Amino acid sequence: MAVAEDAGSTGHRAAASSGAKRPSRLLRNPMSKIALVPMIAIALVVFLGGTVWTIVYSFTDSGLLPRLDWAGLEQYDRLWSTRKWIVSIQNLALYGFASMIGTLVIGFTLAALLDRKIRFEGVFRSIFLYPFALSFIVTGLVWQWILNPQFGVQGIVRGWGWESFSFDPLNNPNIVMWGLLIAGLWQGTGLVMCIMLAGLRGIDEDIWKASRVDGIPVWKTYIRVIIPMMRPVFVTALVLIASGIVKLYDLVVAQTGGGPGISSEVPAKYVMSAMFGSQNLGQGFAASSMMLLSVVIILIPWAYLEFGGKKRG
Amino acid sequence: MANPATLGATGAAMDASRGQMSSDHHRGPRPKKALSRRNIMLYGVLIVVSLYYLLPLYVMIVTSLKGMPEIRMGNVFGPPLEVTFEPWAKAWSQACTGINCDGLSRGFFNSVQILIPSVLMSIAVASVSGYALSMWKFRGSEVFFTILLMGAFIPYQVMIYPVVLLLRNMGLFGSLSGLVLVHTVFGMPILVLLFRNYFASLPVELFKAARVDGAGFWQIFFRIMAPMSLPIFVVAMILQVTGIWNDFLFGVIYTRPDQYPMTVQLNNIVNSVQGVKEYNVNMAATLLTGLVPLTVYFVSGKLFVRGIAAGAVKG
Amino acid sequence: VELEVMHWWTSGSEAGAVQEFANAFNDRTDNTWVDGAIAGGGDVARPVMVSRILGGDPPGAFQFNHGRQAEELIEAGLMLDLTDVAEEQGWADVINPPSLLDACTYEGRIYCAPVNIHSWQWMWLNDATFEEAGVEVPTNWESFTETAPALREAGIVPLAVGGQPWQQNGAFGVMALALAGEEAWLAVNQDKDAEVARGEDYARAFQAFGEAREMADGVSVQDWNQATNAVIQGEAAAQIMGDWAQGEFAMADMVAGEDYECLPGLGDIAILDAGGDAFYFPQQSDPEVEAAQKELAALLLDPEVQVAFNSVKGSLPVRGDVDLGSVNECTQKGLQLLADGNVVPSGTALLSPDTTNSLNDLMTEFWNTPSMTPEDVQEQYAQIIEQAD
Amino acid sequence: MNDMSQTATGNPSVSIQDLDLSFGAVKVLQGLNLDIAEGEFLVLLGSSGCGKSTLLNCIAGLLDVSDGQIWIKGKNVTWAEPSDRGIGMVFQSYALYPQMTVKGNLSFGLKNARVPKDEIERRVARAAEVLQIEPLLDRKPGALSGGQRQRVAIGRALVRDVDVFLFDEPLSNLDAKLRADLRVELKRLHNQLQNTMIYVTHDQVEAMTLADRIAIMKGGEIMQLGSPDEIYNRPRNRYVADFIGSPSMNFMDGHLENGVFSTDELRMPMDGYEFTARQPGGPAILGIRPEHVVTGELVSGAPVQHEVTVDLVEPMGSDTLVWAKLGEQIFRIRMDGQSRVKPGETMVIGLDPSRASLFDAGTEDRL
Amino acid sequence: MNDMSQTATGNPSVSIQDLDLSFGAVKVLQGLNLDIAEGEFLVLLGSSGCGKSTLLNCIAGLLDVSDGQIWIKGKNVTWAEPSDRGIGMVFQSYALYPQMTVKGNLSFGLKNARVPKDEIERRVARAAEVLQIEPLLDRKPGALSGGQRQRVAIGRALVRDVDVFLFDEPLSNLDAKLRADLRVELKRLHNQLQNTMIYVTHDQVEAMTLADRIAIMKGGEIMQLGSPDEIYNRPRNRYVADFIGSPSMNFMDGHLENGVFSTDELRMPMDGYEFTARQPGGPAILGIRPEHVVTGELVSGAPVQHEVTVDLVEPMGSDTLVWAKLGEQIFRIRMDGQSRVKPGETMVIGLDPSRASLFDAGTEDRL
Ligand SMILES: Nc1ncnc2c1ncn2[C@@H]1O[C@H](COP(=O)(O)OP(=O)(O)OP(=O)(O)O)[C@@H](O)[C@H]1O
Ligand SMILES: Nc1ncnc2c1ncn2[C@@H]1O[C@H](COP(=O)(O)OP(=O)(O)OP(=O)(O)O)[C@@H](O)[C@H]1O
Ligand SMILES: [Mg+2]
Ligand SMILES: [Mg+2]
Repeated sequence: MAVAEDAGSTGHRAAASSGAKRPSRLLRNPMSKIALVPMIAIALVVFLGGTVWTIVYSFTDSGLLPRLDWAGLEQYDRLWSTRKWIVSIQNLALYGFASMIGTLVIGFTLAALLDRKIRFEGVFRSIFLYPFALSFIVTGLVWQWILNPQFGVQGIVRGWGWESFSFDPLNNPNIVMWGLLIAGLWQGTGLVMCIMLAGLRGIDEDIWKASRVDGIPVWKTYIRVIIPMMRPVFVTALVLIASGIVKLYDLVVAQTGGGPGISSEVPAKYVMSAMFGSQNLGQGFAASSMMLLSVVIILIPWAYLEFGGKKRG
Repeated sequence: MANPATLGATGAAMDASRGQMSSDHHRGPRPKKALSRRNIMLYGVLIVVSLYYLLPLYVMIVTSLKGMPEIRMGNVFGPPLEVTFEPWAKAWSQACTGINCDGLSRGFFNSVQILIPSVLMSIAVASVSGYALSMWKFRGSEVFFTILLMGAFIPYQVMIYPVVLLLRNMGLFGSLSGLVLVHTVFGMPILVLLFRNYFASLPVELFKAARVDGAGFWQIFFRIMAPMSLPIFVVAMILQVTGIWNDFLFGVIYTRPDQYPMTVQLNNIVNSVQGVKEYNVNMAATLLTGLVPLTVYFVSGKLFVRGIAAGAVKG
Repeated sequence: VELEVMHWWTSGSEAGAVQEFANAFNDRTDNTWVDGAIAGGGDVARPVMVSRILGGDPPGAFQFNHGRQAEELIEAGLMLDLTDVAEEQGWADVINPPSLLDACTYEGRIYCAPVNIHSWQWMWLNDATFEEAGVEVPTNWESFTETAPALREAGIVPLAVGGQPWQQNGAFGVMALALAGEEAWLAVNQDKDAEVARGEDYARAFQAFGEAREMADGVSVQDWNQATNAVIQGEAAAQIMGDWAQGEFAMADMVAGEDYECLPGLGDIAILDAGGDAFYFPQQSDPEVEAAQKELAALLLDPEVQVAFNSVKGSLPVRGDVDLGSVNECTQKGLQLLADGNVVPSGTALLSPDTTNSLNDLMTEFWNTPSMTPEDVQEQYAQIIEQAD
Repeated sequence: MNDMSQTATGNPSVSIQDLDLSFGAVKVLQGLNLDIAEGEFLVLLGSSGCGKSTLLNCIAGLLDVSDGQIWIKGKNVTWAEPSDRGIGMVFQSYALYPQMTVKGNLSFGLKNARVPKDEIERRVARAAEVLQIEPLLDRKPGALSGGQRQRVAIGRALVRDVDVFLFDEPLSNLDAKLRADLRVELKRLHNQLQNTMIYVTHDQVEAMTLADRIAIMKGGEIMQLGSPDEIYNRPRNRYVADFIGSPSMNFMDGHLENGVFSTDELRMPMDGYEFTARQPGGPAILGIRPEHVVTGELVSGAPVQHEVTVDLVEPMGSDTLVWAKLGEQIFRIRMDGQSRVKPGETMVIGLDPSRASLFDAGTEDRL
Repeated sequence: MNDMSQTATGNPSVSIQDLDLSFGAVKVLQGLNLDIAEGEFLVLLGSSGCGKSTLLNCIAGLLDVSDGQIWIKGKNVTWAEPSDRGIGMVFQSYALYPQMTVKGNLSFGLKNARVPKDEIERRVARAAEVLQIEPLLDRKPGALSGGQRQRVAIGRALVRDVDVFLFDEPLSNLDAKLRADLRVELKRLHNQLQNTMIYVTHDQVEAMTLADRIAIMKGGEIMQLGSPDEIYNRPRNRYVADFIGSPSMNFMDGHLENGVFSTDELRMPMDGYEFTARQPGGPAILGIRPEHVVTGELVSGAPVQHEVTVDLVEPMGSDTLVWAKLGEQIFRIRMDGQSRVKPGETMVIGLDPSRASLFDAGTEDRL
């Protein structure tokens, strides 16, 4: 080996060129780094900066305007002693759980149905997707009507003669979150269905054949074989759904306004009403800091597993 | 070629000799496919579910074609006794926003003006970032991406004031470019995720081949990667068109009245606190507002599924 | 110069009223009114306004509920001092009730121009429903509660209350002033005296509110005008709501005194609170703009403009010295009370938005939680008052 | 009906009758007949897109036939469910269930058929033993090498105790070495189990070594069905002759008259050649396999000799492939691995008419 | 220092010195040295995952090395951009730009290098001519067959007038027949262009036929570097011996003493065998290739003879592979395609020590 070294140093190593020196890590492929500057700037300045800003001001007693009058943990004290906040969190947990499951299940089921080589697939797909295009400002109102006990579904069914039929989710504090869910699923499942459908299309045709030869019923194949294979698709769908759930606001405002009472309040609405209704920014920031905290607690380990654990070739 | 099977091709012969083994001339019974239980179930479920999805649309359309007195009568589901297109006309060109009574038409052009640069800009930045993240990884790039992803979970409302201060410092507050920037920023997390995953699913060899061919960062992007990624660009466009077109909050906060998007008018038509709500006009206005994203969906439906496939399947 | 004016008056009559301002401004001065209307009320419009101010691109003028909402902006020196205009125009002499001007005054300087008066203290009754139930049309809360069983019998819901928190809290405010008395009401709202809130007088109000909760069972609507509509249609007999409800009766071609009755202060204590809207003017660097702002401020309180505006909007003018012309019975009652000085400051002027919001949440929770007793809610109410600033 | 399906002896295990299959307007299989005997190892060989997989899928019931019938073990299964046909199938991509362990993969079908627990245990254990995958039972497919996956895929068919095994290019994803090993293993397995096996491939070495009979397919039709020996030595037409054998057969255009084949360069009396018909004549094509060309000392013993110029030499270790020029025509010659010839040299080759093939120049059928 | 890098003659075209490469904690290449002469055709051969592609990527500059240097044409290019190294690369998946025409694919690199328009035209035309793809220039890759794509991929390297061609398993996606044809074409191309070529494969036939020298890799290290002949006939250790040759070499454990190798069954004086050291002794392994076992009439001429029992017969058309038992040991024998032996028969085989290989039982190195 030493000989080769020598041969190198005496022979062609004299003709050193630009390729000889190891360039610094930072300067290699500079363009790719420059191209990422906007993203990094946005991540750091807006999202990280905005988060830090929010957290800092959550320790002040800012009212209508942000100002640095320190208030210690007072906002958090108050936050956690406010029933509305507790209710909001419970609601979000309930809704989030149900909506996550519901969206995934319905989205997947619809995708699976559409994947059975049916006719008019495009029509059905458009029908399931269109709600995503409409703003909730008014569709919330429509759902309010449909769920209205007097002239909505309940009224109609009673009109058919089933007098004891009762379906008034928006007026019953116990089930109002389910009323929201009906509309939430209506709007959100289409997109998830599309993602799932796409995922299903990527499954090796031979897997289906194998399961048919094995005599496995279709539903069982989905549950035992296909779904486990679609993990990445579910992850993408989950990020989309989860980000929608955390930000849940429009739907509640449009459909129930948080009512009846405070039974359908959600954190994002709590934040909004604290910041702009009560003119108490500090309180709103404290609430949003808590929301961010829980997101971070979920996101960081996930990101670590996703990007940190394994390296891609 | 003598084909004995043709003898048994008639249905009667087929049924008569069903299950018989002696002759190899007959055909087994061919199950009826079109009306099988499976198909009835399948289409039954799809149609029932479609009804659930279509019900609100039906209510909206029906309501938008009724006059106010009929709406007051309260039958949400009943078809209009007397069809009137006045609500549509009113929503488009007469409904008032404060003292300006020219309906949605006033904001339509503004919306287009906001939409186009915002969609282009956000997709441009996100696609380049996603490309760089998947093909030109360097140490730490995933950390920034994780931070960015966190942005997908922050309620927009929380970010209003920090962004106001930021824009003010940049001297962009109240200008169209400021709004475009805001849309770009808030579109980033999901879009970069989509693009990153999509580009990661393209064959690495192409990238390597292009590098051997001496193509640089931008050449590889524009000449090789972008032309191969039409579907994901369409997906991103659909997401952004929907998001930006329907945005109200940013449009109203980061611009001035003469640039307010259509959704401000929609909000004004729909959200008047006092006075009578003209539900028929509301519905017409909503449908009108939704037309642009809906058009985009229908036009690009096929590509949508294909693009998401590529973007989402490889996590 | 072009002056951008932001407000959340977007419904038919409101927009018509704003048009009066705009016309006057465009006609009488060399300036142009640029309309920046945002519907959805204060919660939607406020962040926009504050953002614009923080972002260094404030509008020329904007509407706020006067009272304590803008306090911080004034404190931060972001608002234009209108004292010179006020003095020149002699606002102190003409504005009635004077509490309106007080709400605009901070450390002796005047920062806003009140434009109208709205009052919460009304109960609206549909005569026909009582007739149907075979009872007299009641004249105060006491007699109203007595008619309730008869109304129920006839299939009529006695009281219509919308589902939104502000309606429930507002209704309670009206009942508190009427049933606990002006003194106790002021002690609680103005002096934040929690002991009074825990006391006997208020207990009566809470009890009554509990009864109201039962009386309202059967109408489930969200918006206030839907509740009003229930009264107009005869599904419900009465509603406690501000004077803006009158417009709905007018729309339905009902005549005050014949088809419907109005009871200010629930008929128990004839007194009104004087709430309403005011315009604020952010500090601008351009002196020309500042001049225009002052011109507008002066114009808003101009007698002619006041009449024009308020007759369209259906509210009462802030000047005691103007004549609205022919008005209906209810408006006359209101004007009379104003003239007599039977006025208390409005809740928004006394309580911070934070406190108001907390109370909204509390009262709506009570309203929708049958298991919550008046005693429970009274104690929590007192606690909020205790913490109010 | 042609004579193909009659070649099979005994009671057929799988019988395909007049099978038609079209995708829309495209006819992929047309009037296909095939009888496969009990315990036979049949290989379907053909170039890409000729319909091999399609035929296999029809037999498995994974595609609905357009016309015709399929009988397995004396039962008409044309419209039966795949799982009811008594078949097991092994796919090119293995199609293992990625989230289940090997054991799960093997037992999934059985559990579903409600086979008793201990019976499942027994069968899995037996299959694992036969395939020597006992140590892998608790791993997931992702943690297996290509060859091991292949064995698991076979095991999945094995546990189901089926009459007929279908293989769709089961070895084509593996590297050469592994392919050779597994080929032998498969042959052993067949000797041991004696099931009927239908095997799709486009690798001829596999076809030649494994098959009892080979069916050469082209464009949805069977060109020739016969034993490997028959197909190699007596190809029915030029297509089959060209397709089978690597390096492929040398062809020369010429003329046949009175049992003598002649081109401009060459005169070759076809003594010892078995003609299919008596005394044919006219334009003909002569085919000679590179490995049937003799060189060196042996030339003297060959009936026909000729001189050629060496063009290119490919040493392959065990053999050397020489590309030579006979007149204008490229001529491939397989020689011993130790041969040392150089481009440009001339050498004499010997040809044996009894090992050559003759085809009609028009129909390209064997003469 | 081992002798590998000295085998190359003349001024090396590519020189790799002490190359290290790790992915995180995994060391894929370790202290690798390799000199490749001008105009040489070097094949990197090794089992899957041994680091062949990694090495090629390092040479191309597509992976940053952890340590060591790479010289091409006398220039240190360790940190140069891929496009500045004077290399062209052909990938297993071709990696053609799908949205560009063939012409676009060929000229993309030149345009990037700002080569004048007419020069581009000229070079593309020449490459198209060499590769016979002129009629395809305006098609897109999607409309090409596998072989045509392959040629375009080569063309892309060709037009760039580079010194060194890198091929990463360029033929492994093709079917056997096409692979054989393209292999010959590649060899012709090399003869014509005389560029340096580095070729990765795990197909030994490719390696044997194409290479001037073969480097056998295992676990990131080069096991043996030498001419195909050397590697086939004198493998340096048991791994190489086993890896090269299909069917693979037969091994027998035994004992070497005084130039005689013996097992329980067999005694074999190693006359004619070239030992690497003088008179080694001790436990040893004897390796004999299946094609070097003689049968039939020739047995009488072989120095050592022995009787075996036939276990399995694989007729492969041109050859027949016989699996026989020599005592307990499986013994592979390659016979003529016309041989007719049956399982169970016994036959006599002849072995030639001069064509065998001997390895130390401990180190497994050649004796
Ligand atoms: N779903 C389909 N729709 C239309 N045509 C099809 C379909 N599946 C296969 N084909 C066509 O049928 C023909 C036969 O396909 P098949 O898969 O049976 O070929 P194959 O012989 O298995 O080829 P390979 O060796 O490449 O696997 C091909 O020309 C193919 O294009
Ligand atoms: N990006 C990477 N990160 C971690 N390990 C890698 C990466 N790329 C390759 N390896 C590992 O390096 C080793 C060598 O890989 P390489 O691709 O060079 O093998 P190869 O010889 O080309 O194999 P094949 O014949 O399968 O192409 C393998 O064990 C592989 O797992
Ligand atoms: Mg196939
Ligand atoms: Mg490789």
